[in-house]
Amino acid sequence: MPVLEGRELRIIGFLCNWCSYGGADTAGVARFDQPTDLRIIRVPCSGRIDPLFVAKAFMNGADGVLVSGCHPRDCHYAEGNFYARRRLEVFKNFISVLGIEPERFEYTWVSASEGQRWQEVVTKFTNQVHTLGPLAPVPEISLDRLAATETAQP
Amino acid sequence: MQTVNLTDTIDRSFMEKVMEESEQNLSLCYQCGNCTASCPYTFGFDIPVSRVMRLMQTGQKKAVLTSSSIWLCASCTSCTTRCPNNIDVARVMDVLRHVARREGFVKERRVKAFFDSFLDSVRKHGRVFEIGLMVDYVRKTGRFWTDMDLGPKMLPKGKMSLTPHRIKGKDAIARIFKRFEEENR
Amino acid sequence: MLEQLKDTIKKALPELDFVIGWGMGFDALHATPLFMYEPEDVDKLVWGPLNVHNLATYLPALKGRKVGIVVKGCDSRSVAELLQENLINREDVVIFGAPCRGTVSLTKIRKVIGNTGLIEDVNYADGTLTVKAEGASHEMALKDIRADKCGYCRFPNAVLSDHFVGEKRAPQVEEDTFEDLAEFESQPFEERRDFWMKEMDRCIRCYACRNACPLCVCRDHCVAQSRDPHWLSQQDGVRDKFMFQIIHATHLAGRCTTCGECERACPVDIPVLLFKRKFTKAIKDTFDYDAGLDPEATPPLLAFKANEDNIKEKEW
Amino acid sequence: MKIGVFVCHCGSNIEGTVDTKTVAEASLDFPEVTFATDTMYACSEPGQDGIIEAIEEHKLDGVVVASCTPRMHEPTFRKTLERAGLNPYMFEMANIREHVSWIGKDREANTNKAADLVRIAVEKLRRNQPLTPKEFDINRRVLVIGGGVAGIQAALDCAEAGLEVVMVERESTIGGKMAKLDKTFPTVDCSSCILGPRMVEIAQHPNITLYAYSEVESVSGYVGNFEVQVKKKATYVDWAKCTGCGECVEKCPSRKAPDPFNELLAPGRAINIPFPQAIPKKAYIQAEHCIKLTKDKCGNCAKVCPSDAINFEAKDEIITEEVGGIIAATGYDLFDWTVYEEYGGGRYPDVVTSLQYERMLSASGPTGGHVKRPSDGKEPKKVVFIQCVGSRDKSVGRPYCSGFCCMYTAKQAILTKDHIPDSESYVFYMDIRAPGKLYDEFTRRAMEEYGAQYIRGRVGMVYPDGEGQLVVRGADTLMGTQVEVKADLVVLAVGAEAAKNSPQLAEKLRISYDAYGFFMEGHPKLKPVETNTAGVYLAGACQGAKDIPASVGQGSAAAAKVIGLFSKEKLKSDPQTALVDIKRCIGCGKCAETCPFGAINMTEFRGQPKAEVLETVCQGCGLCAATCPQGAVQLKHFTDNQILAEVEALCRF
Amino acid sequence: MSKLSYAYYPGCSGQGTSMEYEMSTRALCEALDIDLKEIPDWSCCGSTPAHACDHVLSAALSGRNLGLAADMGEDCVLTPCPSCLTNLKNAGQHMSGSEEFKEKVNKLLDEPIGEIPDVKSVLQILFEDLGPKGVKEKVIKPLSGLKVVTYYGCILTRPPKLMEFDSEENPISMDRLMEAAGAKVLPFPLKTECCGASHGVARKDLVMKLSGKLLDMAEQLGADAVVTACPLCQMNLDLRQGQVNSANKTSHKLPVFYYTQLLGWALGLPQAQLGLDKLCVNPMPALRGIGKKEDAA
Repeated sequence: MPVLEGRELRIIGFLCNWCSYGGADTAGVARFDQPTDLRIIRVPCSGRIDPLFVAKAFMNGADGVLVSGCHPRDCHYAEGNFYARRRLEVFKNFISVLGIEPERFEYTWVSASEGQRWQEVVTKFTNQVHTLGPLAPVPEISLDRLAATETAQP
Repeated sequence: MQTVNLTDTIDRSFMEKVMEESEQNLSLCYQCGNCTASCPYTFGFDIPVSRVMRLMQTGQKKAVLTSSSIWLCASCTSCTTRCPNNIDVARVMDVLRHVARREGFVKERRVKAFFDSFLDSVRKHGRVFEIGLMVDYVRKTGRFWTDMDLGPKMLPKGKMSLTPHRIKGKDAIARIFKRFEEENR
Repeated sequence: MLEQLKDTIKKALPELDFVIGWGMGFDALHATPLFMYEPEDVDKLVWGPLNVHNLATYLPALKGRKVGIVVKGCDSRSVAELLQENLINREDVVIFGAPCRGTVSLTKIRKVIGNTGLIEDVNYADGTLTVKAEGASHEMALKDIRADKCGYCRFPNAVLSDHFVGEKRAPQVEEDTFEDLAEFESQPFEERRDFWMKEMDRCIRCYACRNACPLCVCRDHCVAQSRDPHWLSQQDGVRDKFMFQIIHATHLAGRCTTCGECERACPVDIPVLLFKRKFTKAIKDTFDYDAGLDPEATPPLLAFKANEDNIKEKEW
Repeated sequence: MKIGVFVCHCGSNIEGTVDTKTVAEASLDFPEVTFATDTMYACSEPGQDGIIEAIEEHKLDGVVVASCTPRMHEPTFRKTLERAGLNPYMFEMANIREHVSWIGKDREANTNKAADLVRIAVEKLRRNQPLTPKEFDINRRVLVIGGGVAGIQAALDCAEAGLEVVMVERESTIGGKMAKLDKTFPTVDCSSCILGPRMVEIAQHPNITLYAYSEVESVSGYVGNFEVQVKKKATYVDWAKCTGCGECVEKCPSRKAPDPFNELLAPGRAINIPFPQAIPKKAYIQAEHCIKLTKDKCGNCAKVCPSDAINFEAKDEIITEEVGGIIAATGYDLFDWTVYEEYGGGRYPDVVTSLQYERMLSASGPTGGHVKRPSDGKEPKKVVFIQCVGSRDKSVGRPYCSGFCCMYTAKQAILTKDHIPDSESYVFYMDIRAPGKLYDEFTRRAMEEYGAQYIRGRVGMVYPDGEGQLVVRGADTLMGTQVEVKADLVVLAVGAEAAKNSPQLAEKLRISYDAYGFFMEGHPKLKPVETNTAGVYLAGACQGAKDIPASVGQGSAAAAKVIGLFSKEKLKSDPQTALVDIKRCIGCGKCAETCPFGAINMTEFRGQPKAEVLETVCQGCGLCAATCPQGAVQLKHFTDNQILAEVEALCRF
Repeated sequence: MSKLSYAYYPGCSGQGTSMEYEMSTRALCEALDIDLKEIPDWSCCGSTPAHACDHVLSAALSGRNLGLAADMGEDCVLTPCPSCLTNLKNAGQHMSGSEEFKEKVNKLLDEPIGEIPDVKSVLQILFEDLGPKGVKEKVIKPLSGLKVVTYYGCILTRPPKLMEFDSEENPISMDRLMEAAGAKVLPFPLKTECCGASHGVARKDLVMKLSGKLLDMAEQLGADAVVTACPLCQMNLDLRQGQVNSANKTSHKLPVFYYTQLLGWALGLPQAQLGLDKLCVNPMPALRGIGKKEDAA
């Protein structure tokens, strides 16, 4: 099933297992209402996140990508989020040259105890992406063929 | 004392209005009483401030709006300063005065009369004209003896001007009041 | 100066398997890499604005052999970077440097002289390049046909060399202000996207950009062709071609010295260097780091600080 | 591959806002899904049996359960698969409860999202490989950090079970906060009488090594094999020689040093033995107050010491201990109440903390158990207790209830009456929280038998009346008015906060802590003494404010966890580790450079440098996988292809 | 240090009942090289009666003055009066925080407000920008032996989130300035208790009790004088001291100074500039005592 046409945008979250995934769980346990757009992919650590996963998501048609890990100094693996912070920061800078608004990609830190913070992050990010609207996916085929298929379809 | 029928008397729209205008969440109050403990006016209040907050939580509109307390509150902000839940209680009291004024509940007529005289003075002159204000207040309340004893102390010191300070912008001030009245009609 | 360079190489040659430099190619306009094994090979060496190739690209494959390499300033940064990444050994490489006055962009020359077949003669002197082709003579100011990267060159002299010949030149600019990027990014996001869609659509997926890159060291195991991991399909569509450029640029983040070989090698003139320029700027702004200056440095993306100087924590 | 999908109702927890039947039907369209159903409670016995039956009946070789968070039941279902004869790692979960049904009420959107989450779980599962854990040896020694009552209990239980215990205590004596107390509630028995013998046991137990006046400097390694650096701070007294005779303390001329054991009620000496029952009963010098160490004069202690134990040249020392498990029992500290300027902010000597009052009541305290006002030494006749100072107060950043203040305040009110029969006690409280065994009865006794005057309301301000007393102005919300009490002494029931430097210790232990610095338990209900880091357990108030019985209970519980862990022959490592594809590896060493655990070695293979993962050391963070540009290092179960497939699954449709 | 310069909002009472505060503030600032640029044609901030009536009206009355100050090109407005301070600050903060509110306010005004200047009390500037040290350097007639209590009143530092100055429970700025001027500051525990405020007219009984308590405590501590920073406080304690005495059957004769008067005195400013003759309770016995007690001791 796709995202709900007109209501939801495609927002992908990469969350570290120990802090942010737990924080999202905490938000759930506390029944903190959140927008439904976000789909979460669980990874062990924000350090596992190759920025290219984010790029891949955008290429494939994601409208927004959110990465969340443990707060700096609190990484379950001691240092993963420190590396992630540098890589993701640089990558966030990078995407503007591609023509992707940097606001479509955020990375942040939410601990397992911060259910409320998670709710705020999700709500704020979802709103932010909705303000920008959908991002056209990059065509899987060449522009000629795309034009041909588009004219072929009524 | 009588039984308060909570089913019938909770006025939720009133609660919501006060919460909206004051931007304060009344459910944060857990009735610790620190506002009452801190309020220098508790001795003069008919309903202590923590109880005003409680009455707000149970939507007891009339009890709140007919109280003296909301008029005697001098906005000293002791309650706000010490509230463990960071509620701006003084602002709630302010809003209750606004609502009471709008809806015609005025328990402390003299206090309101003083406020009105003050605002009339500002409206007329742009700045407060103290003697004019006192004369107006006395006229409004009929309490001609108010602070009569202070006159002899002040006048010789030249502290009270017998004529208002005129400012160029006094019409601008009058327009503020006029627009305010139009907005709130 | 060229003679001096030749002498230096000849002196060092006995100790080396060979020295890589530039020689004349199939015509006077096109220089080509030159592998000098014998002193007479050295006589074929040329030096000038036509020495466009970054010869450092050959080095990783030659690891373990003792070779010499002639470098421009920009090339030397690639060597430094390869050293930093342990892809070559310092003791195996002898670096010959000379001051560079900038190289030409053959694309720009083509725009002036047209797609002509036969080049009859090429001369350059005092900042002017004269090309005779098909009977016509074209005189071009070097600065008009200069490769873009030379416009913001900060390192005309080798940053690292065993032999440096000639007088060191002052840098073209003190500070790279990334005006090219600023100009590109003055367009709205949507126009940037549209631009790349059209550019990437033109890509013929020849991977010349990758093959020319001195720091693309995966070679046979490039993720562009692998199934595990399976980053890209072989479909001839905009998406995979665009993604490949993003992968290339991302893998070079903090490593790329913006030598420009990717863009130079591109047969359809897609400005792919812009991607790397963006990363380079981000790295510079965030970590005040330039790749390829210090073989001993730890690149910023392989390090961290508990409290970063230039990364603000989000307030939400 | 044949995949079965089980969509859990979780009663109405999921079914309430997610159409599980529709989700199951939608799953049948996903690749390789051959069976899908909704189920009432997947984790229940019939639910698990249903999964096993389906595996057998439909010859499934992978299972997706869409239910709650994998942080809760992933281990449960992995065991289910194992029982059905499948590799437990051929399993994925879709979290459609915490991440879907509980955070929104839109049934259509939720159902849709739930199906999406199942889709990514299926795509990931399709690329899962069966994994087998490696076994490794356990070092059967345990480190207990903190020598308060929780740590003491944990250490003794472990030691009695035959384990070797290393205890590290920050202060020069163990005993923690409990050693400072005069009496304990609700029995009013003497604190040091019940704690003292247990402290002695610590000192005498052959299995226990005690490092007092020491701190944990760093921790490395992993469950079963930790390496811990302990910093023994310089005491300037050779404890091997010190007999604890106290001669040095007597003769020390520096008499303005702080006396932390007595909560700074009275000044102490630069060389000090905290209290007569201290364990170890050894002297230590507070360097910054020692005349010899600061001005190179005096040296009296060295002169009078009969055993020649003083050593002014002493330095901090680092000791390395290897252990297999760690129990953190670092307790709590008192909230710094001086932010309450309305109570004088520390300016009025007769406003004291509850713990200071405890020292006043204690026979071993500076007043010898006679309650005297700090200002003039007079016996107070009217004592006012103010509860919730630094508890349940958002305005000072302490919204939580400290839990034990109601009880100890009742105790102190009772003791006040015992000490001063003609005294009156007033207790300002908001709510009485006394849910323990015999607790409520105890607070009732304070009121009923000891006449403590309980007043429901907070105190707005305390100020000196200028005649030697303090005016306490509060509210009595039951009476509905402001009240004032003139007090001789005001005792603040100061709340608990996380022990100083808790976050720093948590970082060393790689465990989580909450916004207040309390350590996070593995699960608020089901894993109260575990942490998210294997082999690290919690005991006592470091996890959250708690009283003595609860701390002791948790001490035993943590010990039981360690004993259980060590009862295994060998430990199994999590097989979700990194793996190097030697073909792709170009030997650049970036993975080894960034690995936080040193789990990657560079080796040679046919003359080429290659990376190699040490499986039992690898913790599975995947940093190497994100670092390697060649994609040569992959994290098992979180491979590039798996994550790419998940991304693709979310974007394609 | 470059000369300190601010927009200045005197407040209505400075034209009447607290003219000595106004005079002494100006004289003091001039002596300390602080340039006060009076906002041209300023109007009343609305005080308590306005905010008790409506927050938008109140903000508009205050806002007009903020707008005038911004027109002067100033980014900081000073006022001596805590009540004006509260209103101006509240208006500014509320408008900066909410565009919607700002719009409502602008609807009432002739000229919409753009930039919103900062507002501070004169006391804050003296304490933070000049500092007790800066004052001390200029003292030529130290207030030796003068025992004072400092009374800040309820709203000079409260609520802390609005005022962002000094401590809300135990402010010390005036203490330090008084000490710099050589006075002995007694530990007054009721520094921020309310004096009864504007209820003097309509509910005198409240003021009698509250101000009475303050005077009792000051007397009990052995103060020679009370030092204030608020026109309303000063009026309740000084002008109404007689009323308080007869209502409470006390016989206080405590002079009640504005802190600016005492600082001016210590700086050796002429009495006429300080308006000491405007005080109701005769301050001269206390002032004459300065230095004497110390000589005796």
